[in-house]
Amino acid sequence: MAEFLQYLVTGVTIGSIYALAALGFAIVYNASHVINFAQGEFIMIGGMATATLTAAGVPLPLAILAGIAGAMLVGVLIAKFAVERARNASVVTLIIITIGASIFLRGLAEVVWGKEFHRLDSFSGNAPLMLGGAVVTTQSLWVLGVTAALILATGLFFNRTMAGKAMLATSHNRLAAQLVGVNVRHVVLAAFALSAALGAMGGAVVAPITYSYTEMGIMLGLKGFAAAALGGLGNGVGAVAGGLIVGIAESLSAGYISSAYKDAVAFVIIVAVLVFMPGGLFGRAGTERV
Amino acid sequence: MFRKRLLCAVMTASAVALGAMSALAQSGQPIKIGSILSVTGPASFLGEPEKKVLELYVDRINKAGGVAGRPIQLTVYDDGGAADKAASFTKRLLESDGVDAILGGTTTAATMAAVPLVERAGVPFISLAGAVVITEPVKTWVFKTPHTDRMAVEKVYGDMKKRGFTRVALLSEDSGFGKSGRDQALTVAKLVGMTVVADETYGAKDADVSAQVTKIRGAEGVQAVLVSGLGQGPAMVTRDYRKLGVSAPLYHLHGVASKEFIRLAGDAAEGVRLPAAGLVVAAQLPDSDPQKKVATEFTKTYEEAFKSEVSTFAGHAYDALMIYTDAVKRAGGTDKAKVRDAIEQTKGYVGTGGVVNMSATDHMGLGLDAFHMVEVKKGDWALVK
Amino acid sequence: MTHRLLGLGLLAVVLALLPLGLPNNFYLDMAILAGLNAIVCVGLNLLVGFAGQVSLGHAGFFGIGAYATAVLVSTHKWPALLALAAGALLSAVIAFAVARPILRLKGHYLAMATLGIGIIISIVLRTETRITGGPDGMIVDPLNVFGFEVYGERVWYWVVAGLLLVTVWLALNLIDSPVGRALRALHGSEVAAETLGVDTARFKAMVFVLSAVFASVAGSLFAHYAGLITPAKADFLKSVELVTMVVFGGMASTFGAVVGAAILTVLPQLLTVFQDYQHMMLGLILMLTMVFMPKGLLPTLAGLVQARTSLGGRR
Amino acid sequence: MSALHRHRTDALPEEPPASAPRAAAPLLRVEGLSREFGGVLAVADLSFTIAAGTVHSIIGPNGAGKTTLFNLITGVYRPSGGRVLFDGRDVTGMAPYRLAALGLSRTFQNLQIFMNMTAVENVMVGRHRHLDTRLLPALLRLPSLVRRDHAAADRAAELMRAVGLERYVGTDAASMPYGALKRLEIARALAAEPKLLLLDEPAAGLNATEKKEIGAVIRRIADTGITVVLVEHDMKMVMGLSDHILALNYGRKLAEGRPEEVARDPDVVAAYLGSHG
Repeated sequence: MAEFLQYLVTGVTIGSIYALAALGFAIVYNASHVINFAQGEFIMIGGMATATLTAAGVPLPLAILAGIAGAMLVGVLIAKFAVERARNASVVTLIIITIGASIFLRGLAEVVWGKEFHRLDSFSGNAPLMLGGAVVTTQSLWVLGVTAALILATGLFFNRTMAGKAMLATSHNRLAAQLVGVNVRHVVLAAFALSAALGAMGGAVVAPITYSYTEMGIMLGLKGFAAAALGGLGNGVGAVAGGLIVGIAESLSAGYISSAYKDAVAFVIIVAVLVFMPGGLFGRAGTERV
Repeated sequence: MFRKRLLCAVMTASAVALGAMSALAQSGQPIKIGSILSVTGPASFLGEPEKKVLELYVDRINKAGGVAGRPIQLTVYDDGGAADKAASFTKRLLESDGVDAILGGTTTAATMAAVPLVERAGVPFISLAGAVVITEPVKTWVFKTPHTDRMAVEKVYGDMKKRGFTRVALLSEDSGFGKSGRDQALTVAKLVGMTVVADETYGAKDADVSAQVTKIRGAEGVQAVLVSGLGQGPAMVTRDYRKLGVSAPLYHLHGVASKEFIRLAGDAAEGVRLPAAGLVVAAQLPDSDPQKKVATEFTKTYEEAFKSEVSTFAGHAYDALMIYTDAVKRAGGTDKAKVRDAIEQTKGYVGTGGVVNMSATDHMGLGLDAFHMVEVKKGDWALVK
Repeated sequence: MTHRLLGLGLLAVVLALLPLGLPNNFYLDMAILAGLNAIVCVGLNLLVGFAGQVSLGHAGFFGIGAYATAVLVSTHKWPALLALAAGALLSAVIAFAVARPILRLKGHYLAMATLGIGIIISIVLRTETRITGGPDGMIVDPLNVFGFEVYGERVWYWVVAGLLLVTVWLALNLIDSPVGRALRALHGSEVAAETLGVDTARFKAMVFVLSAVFASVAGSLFAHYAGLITPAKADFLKSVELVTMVVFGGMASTFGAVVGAAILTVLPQLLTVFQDYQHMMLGLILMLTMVFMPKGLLPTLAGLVQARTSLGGRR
Repeated sequence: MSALHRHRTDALPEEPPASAPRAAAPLLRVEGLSREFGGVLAVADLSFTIAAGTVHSIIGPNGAGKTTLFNLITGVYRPSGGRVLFDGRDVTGMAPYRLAALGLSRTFQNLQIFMNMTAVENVMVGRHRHLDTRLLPALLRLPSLVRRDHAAADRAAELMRAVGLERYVGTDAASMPYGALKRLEIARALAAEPKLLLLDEPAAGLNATEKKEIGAVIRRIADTGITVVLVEHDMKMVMGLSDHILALNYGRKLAEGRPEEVARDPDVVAAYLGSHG
């Protein structure tokens, strides 16, 4: 039982990061119908900036903010100079463009921050809490709290603010949104900025758990994509659920089946689900119009 | 493609010393040394100092007139910790760069990937990696400078038994070194009467090993835990180990004997024990130790040149370079077969890793005496008495 | 049709003359690797470029071929050609098994599913240490065909060049046949193809299996040639690399796939002169090419030439 | 003119469909067909028959369910209820490619041209089920396959001539004008040698001259014995071509019968003709 709880805690913690990444995928997908393979690099930027800036003596909150700002700037630049210009390109071409962006960003990070691992201390001490025999580190609590707050804030943004509603409208019907005066290009830029901010914040809170290094975003990003597809592309709630499902399944199978196959779990789940539900768990199975 | 970073095609010291012009045309030819190191990737804190040391000492040797009047031309490629890249760079060194010898292979995997190629090409090859499989069975052209993982395991088990532990849990990396270490740990355990009560593995690039540590925590009667890995992975293990509050003492092998390990693991590293060459505790060695002078001098040079603390890995590279240049001098040139024979005849070389006495049956030449148990105390290495 | 043979002839001439311009074995090595990549890409292009089905997992099949060869030849001492065929068969079976359910998916979901399949294959190869040697891979014996050992870059170059020509010939044949038209048709409009009698599921599965077999054969040869195979050759980044070659060279252009494979095999080597900046350069080149030439290199250049000479009727 | 006319007619399928002699038996029978989308019935309990060798039009305002009906008949959508019988066989829910093999062919309201191919290749895809579609002969380019392919290309060119597209044979479909593409779809559908041809708004978006030409093409197709089902908004064309008309509204049958009967039907006038003038 203690073991099960321990796996659960680990799973929910890492699942939260997947959820943030998946939410980022969903937001960008809604606004532009692009799967942004550079999403993982936003996480990396957040983690690296926070780790290196705090090491250089910058206070933690400031370092996190700098990381988020950096990621948002990068996100907007990708949207403006790559994605917008290739609007009408095929799915594969857009995938290659965002993968090109992620290679570029990793290369840039290597130049700016170096290739070694960077350590970031837990935000509030190392004394772990005990929860029914399971150890819960304070950093896990940070991850959970920050993720919950971000998801809540994102939800409020889309449902309560004018800007959020405009973005939502664009995702439902681009043309109609345009007709009622929504600037669709700004929506795409905002979506990239928002998803970058979510990713970077996730990177900052997870860095004390995983270390930061330039390649940290690759697997986190891919699993975030798997989580987003699991929930149904463009479905925010589905993305969050998908992230948690992937995280927990991964941790449980690492504990009870095989730790070596941990990384395969997310992909086994997504392939299996897509075979039976081609639109993901919460996606609508669309009918082609002819 | 994206990973093929032969970043460091560094051609150091190719500037031919003007003084060498007076020598014979033949002897003015540079000695071409190639090197494949894991300057980036999970083993970067091994490969990076190795590269710096090779560059530093090649430069010094060239400034002092080279080896037998011939300058050294060094070519370093970074395999990023990937065996396939190590193989293709080895090919490049042999085919395109036409080197006289290869030093390196930071990791066991890189070394083993290069072995068939150098054996076929017939080029002297001195590895900087730890696993026993590199030199056992003996391969004609392959030598190594660090202690083997078997020696490390023997040392660790010896220390455990001294503290009264007989039940050990293993946590091994899935890398070449990690696997070899695990094999040795299992084999040696039977010989010395240790019981392996848990046997888990982790990936070199894993971001989280808490599931494995949780399993070890739950295993029956664990008295001590031995981690078989190198580079950054063990630091990750160490942090998760402390995080989950496991109380059994933690041991590592000699693949983490660098201050970088302590920096990455932070407070979690306190109390970790591992076997290491005398180099990292040079100042604490008794004056009678033959290594003390070499180790102290090397440490001084390294720390002055790079303003960072010395690691045993830097020492492995230094030893390899010294053994090779010494062999060239004795062989009277770079003829590959002659140099190979000369390396095999190395006797009484005092290096950072210990006193080296090679033979036709021993292509490492180190004894257990130069290997010391060290413990991390207050963020530094302390010799275990 | 004359266009077809013209291209093939041109490629043959280039392949025949290329070794004269290569100063040493290192460059031959690059040419061989480019050739092996090109074989995979010509097959992958049938799937991605002509049939319009994304795959981000084809390195998995490359890996299956390579490991089948490594395990069967080096561990079980099978004859090399038999092992190569066994690998191709295994790839075909796996591809066939997943093809129907997976290829019902569209766009990003298909990308996700193929990516997943590829990653699962690479993780299996990485984890089944006892058979595959784990992350550090395994050593592979040289290619031995009926007692004749293929060794050395010269020999390998001609083997790979010959095979590439055959691959291109097969691909060109296929494209200009009822099967090829069916593939292009289901790309153009799946529903229209269906209502004209094209069993789209069958043809998608067919081309998926075919491209997997091409990748597998190239993988087997790569394993022999490199002498070492690691799971990195089957992982996501390798899959992306392959698709990038296809898209970069030009989708639905067989010679584009060859050119893309050649450029993107050589480019990283050339970029090493930028040292620490090489990854940035690579990413930047990929992005800019795709943003400004979304159709890929060869079709864009062909379009420019055509516009210049204003000759209609491109095929 | 008449020579040209004859030539064009000759290019159309020579033999009348096999079912033609059984003139009394309906070629297509639809029984209680329904299809819902998210709770809304797009086609509701629809039954009708189409006799072989006739031109049959389906009319109705936008959203009446005409295209959905086509999609149900051709297997693009699966019905929620009811049956479709083609040539005496129950083909309900059968995959489109299998229906095509039975002799069903169609065009689309929104063009579904293979823009990645030349015009003649588009039409050659229509010959798909008459060609050797095995993988190995294609890879090896066996002479027998090449021979049949050449024949198919010639036949496709003939069909293009028949619909007045002779000057576009080698052109990329993507660079052809809209009106030509409409006719290309018809040529492509004919290449399959169908018994039943479903045309979804063939005249939509065409100018008066083009409409006239396409009307003539349809007439000639019908004259060769192919059964034609037409969805069309252009009443002049519908009245001029049809033997039989089915009027739909909200997925239900409004009226059915000979053109002049349907045109007089008060419901039809109210629902459809009224709104379209």
